Amino acid sequence: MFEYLITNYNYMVVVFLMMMGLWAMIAKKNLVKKCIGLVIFQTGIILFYISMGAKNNSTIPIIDPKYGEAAINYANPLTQILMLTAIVVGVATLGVGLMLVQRIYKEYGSINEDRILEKFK
Amino acid sequence: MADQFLVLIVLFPLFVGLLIPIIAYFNKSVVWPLAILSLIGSFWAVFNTATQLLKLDPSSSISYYLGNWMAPFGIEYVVDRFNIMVLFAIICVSLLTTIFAKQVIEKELGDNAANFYSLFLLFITGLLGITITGDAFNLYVLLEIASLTSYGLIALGRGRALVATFNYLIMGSMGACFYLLGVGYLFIKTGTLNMDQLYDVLPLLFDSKAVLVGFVFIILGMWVKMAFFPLHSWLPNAYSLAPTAAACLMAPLMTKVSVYVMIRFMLNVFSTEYVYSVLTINNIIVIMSSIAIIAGSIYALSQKNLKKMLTFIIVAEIGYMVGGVWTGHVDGIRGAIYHITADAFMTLCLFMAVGCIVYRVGNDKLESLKGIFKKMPITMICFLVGGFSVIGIPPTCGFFSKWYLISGAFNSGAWYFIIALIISSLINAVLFFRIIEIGFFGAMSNEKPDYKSLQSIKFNEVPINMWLPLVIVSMILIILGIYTNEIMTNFILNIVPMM
Amino acid sequence: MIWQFDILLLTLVVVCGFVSLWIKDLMGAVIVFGAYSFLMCLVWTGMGAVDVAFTEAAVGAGVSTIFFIATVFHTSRTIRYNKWDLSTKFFSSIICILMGFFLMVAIGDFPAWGDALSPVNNNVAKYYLENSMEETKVPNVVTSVLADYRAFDTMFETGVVFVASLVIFTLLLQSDGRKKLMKSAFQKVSFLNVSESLIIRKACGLMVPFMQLFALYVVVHGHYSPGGGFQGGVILGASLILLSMAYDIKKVFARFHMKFMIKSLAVGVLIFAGIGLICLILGGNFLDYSALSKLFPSMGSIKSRYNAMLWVEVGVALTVMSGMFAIYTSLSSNGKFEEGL
Amino acid sequence: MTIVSNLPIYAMLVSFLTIFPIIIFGKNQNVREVFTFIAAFTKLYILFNLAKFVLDGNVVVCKLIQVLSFISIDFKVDGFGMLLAIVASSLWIVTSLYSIGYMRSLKEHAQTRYFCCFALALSATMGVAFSANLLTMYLFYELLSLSTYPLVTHNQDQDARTGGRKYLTYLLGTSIGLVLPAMIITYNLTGTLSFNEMGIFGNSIQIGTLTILLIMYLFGFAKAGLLPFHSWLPGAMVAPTPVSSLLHAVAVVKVGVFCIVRILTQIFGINLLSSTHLGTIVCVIAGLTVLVSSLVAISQDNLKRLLAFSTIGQLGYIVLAAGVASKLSVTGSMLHISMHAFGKITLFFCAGAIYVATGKKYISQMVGIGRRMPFTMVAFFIGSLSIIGLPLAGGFLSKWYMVLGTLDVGKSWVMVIYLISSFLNVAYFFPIIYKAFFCTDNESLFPNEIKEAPLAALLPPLVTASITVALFIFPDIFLNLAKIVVGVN
Repeated sequence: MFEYLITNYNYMVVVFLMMMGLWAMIAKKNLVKKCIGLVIFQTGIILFYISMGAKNNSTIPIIDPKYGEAAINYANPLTQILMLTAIVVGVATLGVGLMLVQRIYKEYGSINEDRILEKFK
Repeated sequence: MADQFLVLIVLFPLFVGLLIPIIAYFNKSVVWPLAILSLIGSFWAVFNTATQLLKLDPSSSISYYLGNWMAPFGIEYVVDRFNIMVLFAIICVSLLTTIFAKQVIEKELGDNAANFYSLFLLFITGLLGITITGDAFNLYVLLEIASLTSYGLIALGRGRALVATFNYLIMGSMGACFYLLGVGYLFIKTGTLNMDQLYDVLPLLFDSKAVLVGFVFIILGMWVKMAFFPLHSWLPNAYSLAPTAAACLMAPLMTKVSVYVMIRFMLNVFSTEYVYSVLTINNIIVIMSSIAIIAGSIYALSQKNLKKMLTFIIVAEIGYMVGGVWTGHVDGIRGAIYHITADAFMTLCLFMAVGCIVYRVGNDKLESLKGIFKKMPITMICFLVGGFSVIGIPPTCGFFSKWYLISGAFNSGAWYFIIALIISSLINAVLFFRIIEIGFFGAMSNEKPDYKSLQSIKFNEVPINMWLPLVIVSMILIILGIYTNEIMTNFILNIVPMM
Repeated sequence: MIWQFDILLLTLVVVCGFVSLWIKDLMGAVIVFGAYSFLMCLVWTGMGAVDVAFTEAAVGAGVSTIFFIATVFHTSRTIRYNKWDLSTKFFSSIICILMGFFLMVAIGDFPAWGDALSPVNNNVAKYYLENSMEETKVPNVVTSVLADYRAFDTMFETGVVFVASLVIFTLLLQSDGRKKLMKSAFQKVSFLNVSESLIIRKACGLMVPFMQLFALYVVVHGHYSPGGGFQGGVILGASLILLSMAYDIKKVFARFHMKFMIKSLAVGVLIFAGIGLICLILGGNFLDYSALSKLFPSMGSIKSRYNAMLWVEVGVALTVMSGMFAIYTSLSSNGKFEEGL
Repeated sequence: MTIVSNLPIYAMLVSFLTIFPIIIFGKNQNVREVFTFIAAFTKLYILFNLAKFVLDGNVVVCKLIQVLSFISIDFKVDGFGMLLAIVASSLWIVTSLYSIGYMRSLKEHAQTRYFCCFALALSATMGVAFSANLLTMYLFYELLSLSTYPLVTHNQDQDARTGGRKYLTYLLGTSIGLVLPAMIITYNLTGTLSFNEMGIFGNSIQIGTLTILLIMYLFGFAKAGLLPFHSWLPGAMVAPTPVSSLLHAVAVVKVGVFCIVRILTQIFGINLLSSTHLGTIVCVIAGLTVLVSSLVAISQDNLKRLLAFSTIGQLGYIVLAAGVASKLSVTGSMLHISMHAFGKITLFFCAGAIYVATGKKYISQMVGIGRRMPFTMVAFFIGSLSIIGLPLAGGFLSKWYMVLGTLDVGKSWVMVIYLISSFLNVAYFFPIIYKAFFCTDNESLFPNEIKEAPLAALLPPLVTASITVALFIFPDIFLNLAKIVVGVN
């Protein structure tokens, strides 16, 4: 059990983070909190990818004659590249989201979903 | 040069999309012709690819290795008979919309027009890329390009568009995240992102739970993106409040491309064996889509606003396609695939016509359509052709997709799906004939016919570059319908493996 | 990887995430969230993903925290209105728990954490590690995969930054109108809003050149060490952000104004895509850098790959720098471009 | 023998293409109507050319385009289709003439649209008549529904709106809701939709499925007006009289029964109907329609509504005869399509002529009108003779064959239906004629000097009435066409 916990701890954290993020995206009424939830969700996924690319007893994926040519000595580069992309995409989405929050505040004077909906009525 | 057409499809709109913000500082008037030129270039590339492809064996595909790195290591572009059809639909829709949109964009957006065109072209780039790519992660990046541009395009709309966009952003990001998560679950078991390689590796892993979760999340992500009921809540507001040009482009394409991705994953990444035999969730999903169809139709019936009504029709149409694919019978899948193209043009036709009406009348409330038949006969006739196609009246293409969908449902015993389809057709008939009635009869509750007021309505059609694309689309609807058999035998027949 | 350390960090990450969602004060939440990102990048460093950690440190802990702060600054800081909506909370909890359960179940099916023999680490990734040196002469495999093997992804990723900046510009312009903006931002220079703190200004004046120098180093040296276009670009952007925070947003605009920003955004992506296009014109596939050796016969195909990657990284850095700065200025000035934070 | 020819397509295109000159010359009434007549006569000429082939025992086929893997838009001209085509196109000429008289004398609006839709409806009718498979038939059936909508709602007032709504609801609702699924199911069961003399259902299909399909088809083609999907027909009486005559005699309802008879004889097949209980189901549904509608007709005071219910009953006859499923009765059923068409159109023309001349719609107001408008009422009398099925009018012949048919297969209870309903027919027609000729008129009803309607409105009923009589004496063309299909000599 303990073994299982250790070997899978970060996957569980991933799931927790994603649950948290998703919950915030759906249930939170404050738009900024929704954005935070979105980012938490995204970092959860990034953590997931990075975790699957980690190797025991390995170093960073920069080929160094000191460690030799064997692939087993280096962490997985592919997942890292994918996640670099995901981070940049995430921050771009966040920027657009926050900009929308600001404009919504400007037009409706609130960043609370319920209150904005009330103003429509 | 000859073998570069695959990448040129994407490059034309990409480059012009990037150049437009720079060019607009010098000369704004060249932006529109430039955008059209780039799309014509892209169309030319698609056309050439298609001619190359049609010379080959029906089940073969053309691959293109970006950066000349072989498939699993680099990113691969693949064109086969499935996505060439979707590519055609995308490029035709975007070309026609761009021609159509000139006045509308100038009227609605003013100073922002140049940036709008840039986003517009990048959105098209994203969709073309999604369709053509053979790499699961590349698809995610392009999906995000398409999504971000669509947030921008929608937020430029009127009224509550901002709030609608924010909702769309949250839901859309959620969908993209689900997709990425699903790809991650596949990736952890297979170590590859290339769709062809996934197809080869996955059969060994069919009993893996991780693969199941991966599959479910990819499908779920696409459901969010395509607004499958009950995940549709973002769509109606977003599309009805968006600027006309953006709605004309997005409503036909975004959801259809998501459906395409779903079908692609079901058929070409997971196999039909996995989807229909290993998993036994067909019936549940067909029931869900039946509910989606009926719910979408009923919502559409309760709308008083033309654009909003159309958006709910889209929700119902999504149910058609999802249900059709999941019936698990060859006919249903074929119908769904055919319906991707058909529905893209149907939706385009309707949205364009509404765009014309809004351009002339000023709003899109149902009661402002009084006597519109006399005022804008060309627009209304095209609108009706689109409407007939949605209802499913031959020889428009909507009839033939319905034919295949019902056949598929019948053969797989999904009678509830047949009933849902029929009910939705009937409701659509009511919807469109309500509009015919309003447009034909003028006054709403006048006891005596007021012929004078009818005669005083003047012919007031939109400019030619608006109605001509509309006429072309409505012709396409009929032509597609008439040539159903050709499309089926040349394209769709070979995509769907016999089961 | 030291598992005790990892577990500690991960637990802290979860706690931070939870706290940032729980606190009512938005500014506090945002600050805690910055800490969350920072801890997260420590976790990733621990797993050997230095490039990602680098980016996250710059993007997550740095720039996006500033974005959040700018937004909170321009909207409202406290959550005043809070209706207890039980059904939504209940419903969403059920959805989340279902999803969590579903995901948890599949965890048992994963290869163990850190298993060097898992499919992920062997299939394609192994090829990159073993052949990158030979095929590109770039020791940092992340860079070679990013800028060459999967360069097409990276190009569109840069495109995403472009699109996001463009969207933000366009939308904020829509609310104010271009004319008013130009006047207020570039003609009426008012000194009233200039920040007062001399210490900060001087410190920034000292720091910024070094930051930019470091950023350039990160961009150029990405072939050999962690870093590259993204990280360097973000740091460059951050230096500009720092400058505009210490002084005034107008001061930065005077040197680096909006027209230029949009252009450099586009130019960055165009450099990337243009290099690809040149390859295509020279007879290779799109982004097949080895075709460039036809243009410069002195370079072999490998050397030309190596050099092309450098230029591509410069393009990325340009776009990311302008992108980050553009988003910051738009957000911090609420679209008016008059005063920052 | 099978002849491949494009003539059927030309016959369709003639009226379709007329739309364009009609729109172009919309402002100039005379030129516009000249084009209508040119098209009508050309069409009739083409049809007679085709009829030569058909009467020699040939089948003319042509294929337009393959739309689904085993189904194409196909045309086949056999005796039955020819019969409908000739009836419709010859009556088009008469109706056009009548329309001119009616529309111009009442100064109706939007006449261009009216003539356009009329031509389109005729094209659709030809399409139905010549279709070689169910899909083609369905296509033109829908086209007909849509193209007649502007005609039904021609007045564009509240009544027209209600009537039009009812019209489309019933016709489109049933065709989409019942025919479309039935057709797809049929295709999936049999793999074909082409009409075949032997029927297309093999022995392998369960009788329960067939029963459901049969009922879906019967009610799906709501143009045939079988109970309970009949009420659009009286509702559509808001249309101008030439349109009503088009609906009732020429195109719409005839297409409905044509479709049903086609399906009964060539999808199900006579053998299948007579050997199973399917035929009985048809007889029961149609028989009920006949009796109920005749009873309702007796209580009507509005002449046009009375004629509408009478039409429902007569359509019931046609379906009933097909359901009896003997060769003679099917011949009778086909023959009745043409006989009833000429008879009923005469009646409608008369009703319209009365309306044009006097403005009267109700039977109770027509006391003594026979003396004022003798020609019209004589025509009316001949028309009603034909409907009742008395000698000297064409209707007698078709009823004769129908009754013979029932005796042939021993379904004598069906004959009882015929007899009762014929009595009912007498009961609702003869009082009108009695009132018109033999009652002394009330001066207050006709304050002004009433004369016959204008010539353009008077001539058509006389022509059709004389054709009705002529058909009794020389029924060869229609009888031969019907016999060729069924194979009776």
